[in-house]
Amino acid sequence: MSIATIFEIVLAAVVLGLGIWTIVVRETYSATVGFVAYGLLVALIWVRLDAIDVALTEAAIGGGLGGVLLLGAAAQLRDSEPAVTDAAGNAVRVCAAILSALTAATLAGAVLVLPDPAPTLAPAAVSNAWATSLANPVTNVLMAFRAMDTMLEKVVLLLAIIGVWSLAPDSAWGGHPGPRHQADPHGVLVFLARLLPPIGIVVGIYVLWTGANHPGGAFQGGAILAAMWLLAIMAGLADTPPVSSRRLRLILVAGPGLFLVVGIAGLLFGSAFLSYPPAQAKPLILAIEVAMILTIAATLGLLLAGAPERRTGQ
Amino acid sequence: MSLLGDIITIVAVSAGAFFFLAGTVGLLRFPDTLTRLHALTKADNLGLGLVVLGLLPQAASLRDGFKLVSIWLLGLLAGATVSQLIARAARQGESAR
Amino acid sequence: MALKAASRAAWFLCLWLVLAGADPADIPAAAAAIAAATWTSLRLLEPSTARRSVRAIGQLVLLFLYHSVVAGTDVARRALDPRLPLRPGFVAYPTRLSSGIRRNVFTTLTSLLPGTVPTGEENGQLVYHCLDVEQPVVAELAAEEAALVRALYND
Amino acid sequence: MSGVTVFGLCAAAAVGLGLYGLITNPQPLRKIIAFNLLGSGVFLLFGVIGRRGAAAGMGNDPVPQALVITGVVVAFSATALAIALVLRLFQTTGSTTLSNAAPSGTGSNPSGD
Repeated sequence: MSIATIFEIVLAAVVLGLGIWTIVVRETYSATVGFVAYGLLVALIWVRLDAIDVALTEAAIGGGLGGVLLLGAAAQLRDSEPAVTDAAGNAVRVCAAILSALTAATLAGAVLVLPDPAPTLAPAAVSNAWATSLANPVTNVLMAFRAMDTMLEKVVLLLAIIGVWSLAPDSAWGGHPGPRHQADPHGVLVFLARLLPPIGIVVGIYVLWTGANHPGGAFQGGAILAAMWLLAIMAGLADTPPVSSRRLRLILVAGPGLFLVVGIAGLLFGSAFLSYPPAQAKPLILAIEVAMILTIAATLGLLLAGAPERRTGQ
Repeated sequence: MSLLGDIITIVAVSAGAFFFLAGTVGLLRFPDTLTRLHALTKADNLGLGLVVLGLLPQAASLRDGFKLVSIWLLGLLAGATVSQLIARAARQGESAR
Repeated sequence: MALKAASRAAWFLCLWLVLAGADPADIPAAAAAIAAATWTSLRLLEPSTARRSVRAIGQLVLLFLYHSVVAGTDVARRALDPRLPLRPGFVAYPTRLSSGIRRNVFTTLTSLLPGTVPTGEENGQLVYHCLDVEQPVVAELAAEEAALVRALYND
Repeated sequence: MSGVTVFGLCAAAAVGLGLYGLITNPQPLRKIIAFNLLGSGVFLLFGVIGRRGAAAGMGNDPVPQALVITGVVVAFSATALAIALVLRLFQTTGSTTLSNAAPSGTGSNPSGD
């Protein structure tokens, strides 16, 4: 047994242990902390699986922003905890345990009898890379070969933000999402929020730019930019824009909008919906990615801020 | 040259791992939040610094070396500021009790 | 002001070069990143007017590295000692640095000093939590403050 | 047994754990966490299958990778929406349970606006 395999077994065991902890621990807050640690270690598993693009996404969005979201909610709901008494009965527990064990066993069996050699689309993705002149095959799949998925996913982001906003009480509609944060102006949080965002902006734009040829892209870069924005908001140095702001709405639809325009142009002048002419593929994809990173950063940040709570001008 | 580099790597990374281990022992043994913070910030920053120092001889280029050093600097900044935030919350929690 | 902006932009250019390397094809992205970062940086953090001394900054860095090693060794020794030699407590340190960024820089630096963690301010004094209150903490903090003032805030 | 298989089994167990938590935990927030655990197990299965399909100089098949990246973002949006719903429920009724007794019991325990 090699050292690598021992490391992998230990990693898998720790991840599973954290998974069990998040399910069985009594306090919801502890469960969320466990889930954040779980997400970061799962990112390590993705590194071991040689999927660096996914590892970056998982660490930034799954572990990082998702963790902030869950921790914030758990902190707000902390007081409601003792009121909950209607835990599942023993019969339900036993049935759920049997069902879950069966599901897990079936999946484990499926993993063990996967065909050898495994089917793969990697050669097809690599041999068609000339069509876009991007060297990162994952970006090629995201932006060209399965561009439809990526475009629809932007629409899902939009729908989610509309859903969150529509939960606002009538009196707050059109106002700023989330509470106005106020921190000690001489405190350390404000200090960090003054120092870090410029560095994060350089790193975020670099991650977007390098995504053409190396692991990275609009999702990972957008998550970094969103995190910097949120840091400034939490330190009280910036405020969320009111949801009635036209500029904000323009940014939110920029990504999917440009994607759609390019797609329809492909339908009219090219061979199919979302087909890029190979000569212009790279600049077109870059333009879409720039629009997308703005949309992604704004949407992720606003999803974390939550529903509008305050009227404009209050 | 490469032998010297490898020796530096082995010594420094082992020392870094030792400080991480000591920091974790402190995290488990120290009595309260504030003393545990000492264990984490001090020992882990030194541990990370030593690991970075140990990896420098293995860096393929000067740029990779700078990347490693900037990881250490960002880690320092994060550790030093977040530890102060936790410490303030812990002290206020203590005096409120 | 323009000089300050240029010096900040130079820092971000260095960061970009470390991340991406020097490639002419990167120029549009690098320009966008540096412009956005410089603008944000000037908005968030006003340029300081104090004189800086390169030599004193070098001394501060060396002092900092030395303290990091001492601090890490000190904590490791205490953590691994079976008797767990701790005498924790709070120490107030009256600083002459002005409130705000300068104090923040100071507390961030001193959070790496052996045996101290800054825990905020009370009545204008910085409150430090110490692993061992019998160590000469206040004297060490004063030495660190003097080094910081010589390096960055000599006005 | 190779490392890839170990992660495959880990992913299968995560799906089972998530399913169990989703059914048995009464609090909506815990259900959301359990659902995310389930989802991350499914994503990991994709990753394991993509790793086995490593070819053409790539360590992992890019197609499942791209699908998982899309999936992670969609899961995040769904989580954000679900959490917003739970918080709104808590604000209006003062309770975070979805039990049958909630509609009649809410009047006695209003703490939100």
